[in-house]
Amino acid sequence: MNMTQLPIIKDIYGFLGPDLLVGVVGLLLVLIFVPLNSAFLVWVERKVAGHIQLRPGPMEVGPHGILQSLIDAVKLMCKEMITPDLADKPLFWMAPCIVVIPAIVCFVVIPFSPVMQIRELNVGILLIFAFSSISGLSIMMGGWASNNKYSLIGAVRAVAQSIAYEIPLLLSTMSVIIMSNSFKMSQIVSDQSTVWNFILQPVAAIIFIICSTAETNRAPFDLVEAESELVSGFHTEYTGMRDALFFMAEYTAMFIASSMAVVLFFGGWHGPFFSGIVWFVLKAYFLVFVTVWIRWTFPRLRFDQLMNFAWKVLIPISLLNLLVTAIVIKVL
Amino acid sequence: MTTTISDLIPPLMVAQAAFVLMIVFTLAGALLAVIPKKIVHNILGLALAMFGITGVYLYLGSQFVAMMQLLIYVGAICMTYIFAIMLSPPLEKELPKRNKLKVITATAVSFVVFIVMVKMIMSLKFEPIADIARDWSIETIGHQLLTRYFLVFELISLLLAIAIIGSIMVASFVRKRN
Amino acid sequence: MLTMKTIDDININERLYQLNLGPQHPSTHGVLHFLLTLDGEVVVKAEMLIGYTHRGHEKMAENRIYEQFYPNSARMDYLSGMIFNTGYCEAVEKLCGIEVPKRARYIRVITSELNRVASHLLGVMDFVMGIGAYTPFLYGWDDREIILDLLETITGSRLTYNYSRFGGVRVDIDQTFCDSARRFIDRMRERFKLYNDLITGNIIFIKRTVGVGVISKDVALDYGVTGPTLRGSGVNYDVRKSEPYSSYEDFNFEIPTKEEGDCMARYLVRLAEIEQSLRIIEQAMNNLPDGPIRADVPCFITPPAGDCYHSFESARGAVGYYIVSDGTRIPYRLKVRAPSFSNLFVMSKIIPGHFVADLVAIFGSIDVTVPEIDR
Amino acid sequence: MECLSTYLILGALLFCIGIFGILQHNSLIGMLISTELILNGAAINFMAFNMFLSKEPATGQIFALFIMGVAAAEAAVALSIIITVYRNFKTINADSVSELKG
Amino acid sequence: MNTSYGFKQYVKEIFTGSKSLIIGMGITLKHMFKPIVTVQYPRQKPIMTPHFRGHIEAIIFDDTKSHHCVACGLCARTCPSHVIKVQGEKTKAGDRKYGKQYFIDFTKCSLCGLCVDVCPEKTLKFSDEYELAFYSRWDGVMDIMQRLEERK
Amino acid sequence: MLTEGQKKLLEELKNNLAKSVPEAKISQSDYVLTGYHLEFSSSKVGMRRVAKEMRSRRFNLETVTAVDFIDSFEIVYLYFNYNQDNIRVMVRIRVPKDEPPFTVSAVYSEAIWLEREVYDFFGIQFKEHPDLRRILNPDDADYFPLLKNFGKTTITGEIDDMLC
Repeated sequence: MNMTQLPIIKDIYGFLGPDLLVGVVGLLLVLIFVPLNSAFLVWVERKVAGHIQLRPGPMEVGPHGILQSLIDAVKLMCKEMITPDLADKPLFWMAPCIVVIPAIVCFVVIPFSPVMQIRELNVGILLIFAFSSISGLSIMMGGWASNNKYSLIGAVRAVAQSIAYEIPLLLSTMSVIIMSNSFKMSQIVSDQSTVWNFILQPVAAIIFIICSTAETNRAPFDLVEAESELVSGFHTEYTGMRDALFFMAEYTAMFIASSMAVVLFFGGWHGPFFSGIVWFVLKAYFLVFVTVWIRWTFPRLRFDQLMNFAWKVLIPISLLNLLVTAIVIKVL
Repeated sequence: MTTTISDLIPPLMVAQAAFVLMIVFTLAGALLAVIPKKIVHNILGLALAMFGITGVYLYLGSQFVAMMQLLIYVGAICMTYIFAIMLSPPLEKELPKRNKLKVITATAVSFVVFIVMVKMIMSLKFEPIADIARDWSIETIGHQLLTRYFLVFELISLLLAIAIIGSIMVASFVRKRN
Repeated sequence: MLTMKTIDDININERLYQLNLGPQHPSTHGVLHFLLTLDGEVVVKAEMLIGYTHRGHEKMAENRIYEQFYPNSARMDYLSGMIFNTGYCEAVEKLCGIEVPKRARYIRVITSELNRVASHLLGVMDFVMGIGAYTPFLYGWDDREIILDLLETITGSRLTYNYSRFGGVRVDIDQTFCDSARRFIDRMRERFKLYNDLITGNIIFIKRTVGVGVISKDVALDYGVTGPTLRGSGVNYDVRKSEPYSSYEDFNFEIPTKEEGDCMARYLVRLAEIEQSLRIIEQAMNNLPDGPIRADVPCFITPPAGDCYHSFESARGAVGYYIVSDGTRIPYRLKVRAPSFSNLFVMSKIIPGHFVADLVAIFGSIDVTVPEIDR
Repeated sequence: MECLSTYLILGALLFCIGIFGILQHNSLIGMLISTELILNGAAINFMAFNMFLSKEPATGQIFALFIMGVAAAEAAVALSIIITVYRNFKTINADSVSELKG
Repeated sequence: MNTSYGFKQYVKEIFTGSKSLIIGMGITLKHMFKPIVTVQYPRQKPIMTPHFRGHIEAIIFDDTKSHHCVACGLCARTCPSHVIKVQGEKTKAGDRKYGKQYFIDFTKCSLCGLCVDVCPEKTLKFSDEYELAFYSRWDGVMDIMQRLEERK
Repeated sequence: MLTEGQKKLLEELKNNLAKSVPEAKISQSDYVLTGYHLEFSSSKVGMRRVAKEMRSRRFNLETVTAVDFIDSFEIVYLYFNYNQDNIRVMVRIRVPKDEPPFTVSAVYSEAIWLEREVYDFFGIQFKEHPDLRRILNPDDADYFPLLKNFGKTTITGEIDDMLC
């Protein structure tokens, strides 16, 4: 049979063929965007936290301290990377490298605008979910390999948390997918040209935001690195650039989660006056701002409460929501 | 005039190289999954093997199954296994010695099985079907799953339901001590 | 502190493991060391190892004259230094039989209560931060900052005040101080709404604190718990009421108590105590008598031989100074009853069965200062 | 290179590695991991046959999905058994759990 | 903690809980637009109160345009940390002693103010200097008579 | 100064304590000057009987401490009843240095740590104490700091060294 018909071969042909430029530029853009974006988000986080707490936040480097995170990155790069004696060295070394893979891969399918999407995939949403689960694995690797009890507890919490919160996350996504009848992200966005899914599926949207906050280990679900209990959770033993990689992955995951929410519920690139990409990025950053805002407002849940919340509140509600959606779609 | 790199590097070769890489991932992961004594390494080897198999599935023409493989095996099953890490002895403890006889037997048995299987595969002659247009979309799978393979679908659901109930029952069972 | 004996006497089961929470840990402010035996995340046994900041204040007191102990007294509990300082002066005054002018006693009450508000604010907000909310902590600091500024205007220092002297206080307060204090009281009363909305009403906070770390009445009395922790367990005991010192008998205030004995009760008791302290300050400033601020005492005092015990209420509980004098200018023995010492010990009784996260919450709600335990 | 027998041999290799793992591993979790490898070997076969020999493009995929479902169910049950065994015998070493022999 | 509650309470808890969370978020959002309260220290300098306790220094009296220290050593004896050392000299025989050198090891000073209290000539006071940082412990030993000369 | 309830309780206490520990000397003291109402001193070991008596009257152990009188120790227990009449009872006991008293930690749990502290500073080995270890001082310390013969620490003269 003719192998060249396979999608993957087509992909490789596509990548190496005439539109090489698009592929390479896209890849380069992602590689530049990921660290810059996380540096920016760190700055946003510190600024928002500062102003919420009636203080100015970073002010020294650059106007309003905007270059502060870059300077911090330089500082972290200069720092020694300490490996504990009793650590499992290969895993300890590999974990921060693996944690950035999903951060980069997931950008491939996010439709920033009708034309700005690196690859259009039939299974775009599945790809994001599949690769996000790898980051959980690398957190576990890092936490276990550190051979530190705080790290191990943090890692075990991370695993339990990601298992518990992936279910309502997928269920709430499914109700949108049922409505659009497609796993394609661009398809879902173009379906929302008139009404945003947020209006049609408010419950699913709220559950999605809650669960993605939990999946990205942000407060009030930041039990994985709960500093008042576990010092710093799974990355207690990490220093220098390795720690920075974990941070980068966390902030990129935040951005990806927000982008997913924008795609699924907030109409993607749709909006008046500006071009698509502006709207998309604005919406995504607004959602990031909301997560930051939530973080600096609420206390942290306890672990059993976190689990109870997922299993007793979110899963029943999201199942109910899915059921209602399915019935409504069938009836209409 | 657009520059194409396909003149320099033939895409088919890249595809083949990537395929080999995927197979190497799979086999290396599989070996990592059985040989090291630390269970965490085994589980991570399994994850690597599953990642390789995901790639292989892409070559076998199904993005959907590939993604499901990654989602279910790496995202769910490996994670569940990692839960069991809590049962494994701590790092600084000495690991139990392997039973040499057991290893030799296992190697011999699996080798024999492998030889037999390869002989069988080589001896069989498959007739590849004619090249037909294929519908790779998920819609077909979904459609077939709910019509022709309805029983399979129901069976999976039933199995999972029973598994969940059963595992809860089993896990809550504690032997009474005398 | 950690010796082989400590490790050995815990039966190390396959299932249990030990976790050293501290001495350097974000939530054990100060250097406190919890040696926890955990089953999963549930604490099976907790042992507190203390003494990392032991400075030997009691021995120091035996080697210096009474006046020279002023700075030490405030350094035991750095959060309520004014109260400890005043208490020490009152203990020595009791020993010598010095009569303190009324104005000085009122000033002592005002400053002590301001200090108590500051300490409670920090304690409450630190508790909230242990639960994970960082922002309320800084809002609390915003309020506390005003008190520190206020006290700085009269004492010249922000934590270790050294304000009381035998027979009175060092500096008189003036009208501007009273005005700013009144402004602070008004501001603080408005802030309670913010705290109630942001913290007390928050569902996560309620879930984290209600029913957690219950200290029953009997346990509290058995373990000698005092202060807001005891009052959170439903015992109506406050040294300010039972043995009024300074001039607390002149003021009209209540002792807030809660029956539940959990973290939430202790938190609410502290908030209510802030309110009562504001009342006391207001009354004291309204009725501030004129007169000297310091009795006529010699430059270096020489108490008669004998002993005395003076008890007073710090922000953490009943503090006691037990002074034995042999008639010289140097104390023969000076013992401090540190409330945090007993309050901390009760944790070993109530923690087992709780999660590590609860431990942080309970520790925060009991609100101990480690230098006071270690002395 | 990408012919049917390549995939079949890959499947066979996974299968044999799995068998090796089951036979030589001491701990129950190790055995479970090997079982997953065996199941995946079978799933690769399904997918390969589907690709090269089937007229219906969805059949093999559905069976691969079925195997995943079975694997998930098996993992859940087996892990709960392992946890129970650990609770009662304080070990996950398969050889030590011999009380069932009578 | 309380696990035995009914469905009604469950639903009610979800709603009241969400309400409390929204109220909390409203408060933090409001605070975000309030002016900052911190002092940007190196740019803005706080003004110290008259009673601020910095290191001790000698008062310049109007009558002698200098201090009144007689080097009696009472402050040195009272100091709980023993950080003061005074040396005086007599300008002529039979005259009173006059403080010449007054050393204080500020790194060990606990700012208790006993020296100020006991000074018979009332010639000591606290300075309002708060930016004191040293590169070595020995830089903390200062001669306040010398500083007095510099202030003149 | 004293209320009726306080007087009554003090009388009762005096009688009961005199009954349970007959050889003790019990006297009322001036609360304004000393801070305690009742002084109970004994040279014999009767601490646990006193503690039980106090416990049954809902008194609370406020603190335990010791004073080193060179030839002997005076161990001081302070009892206080919170919610009734605010009576503080000072219980002193003179023990020779080589004959430690029994612990009261079976009666008051608080005493476990308080007596540990006394042991830590004075080396008094309370009999039948469940957990007599160092508490504030280092575990491997071979000294008892609050004994009078433990070196007097003075830091005079340091400034002179600096000036040289």
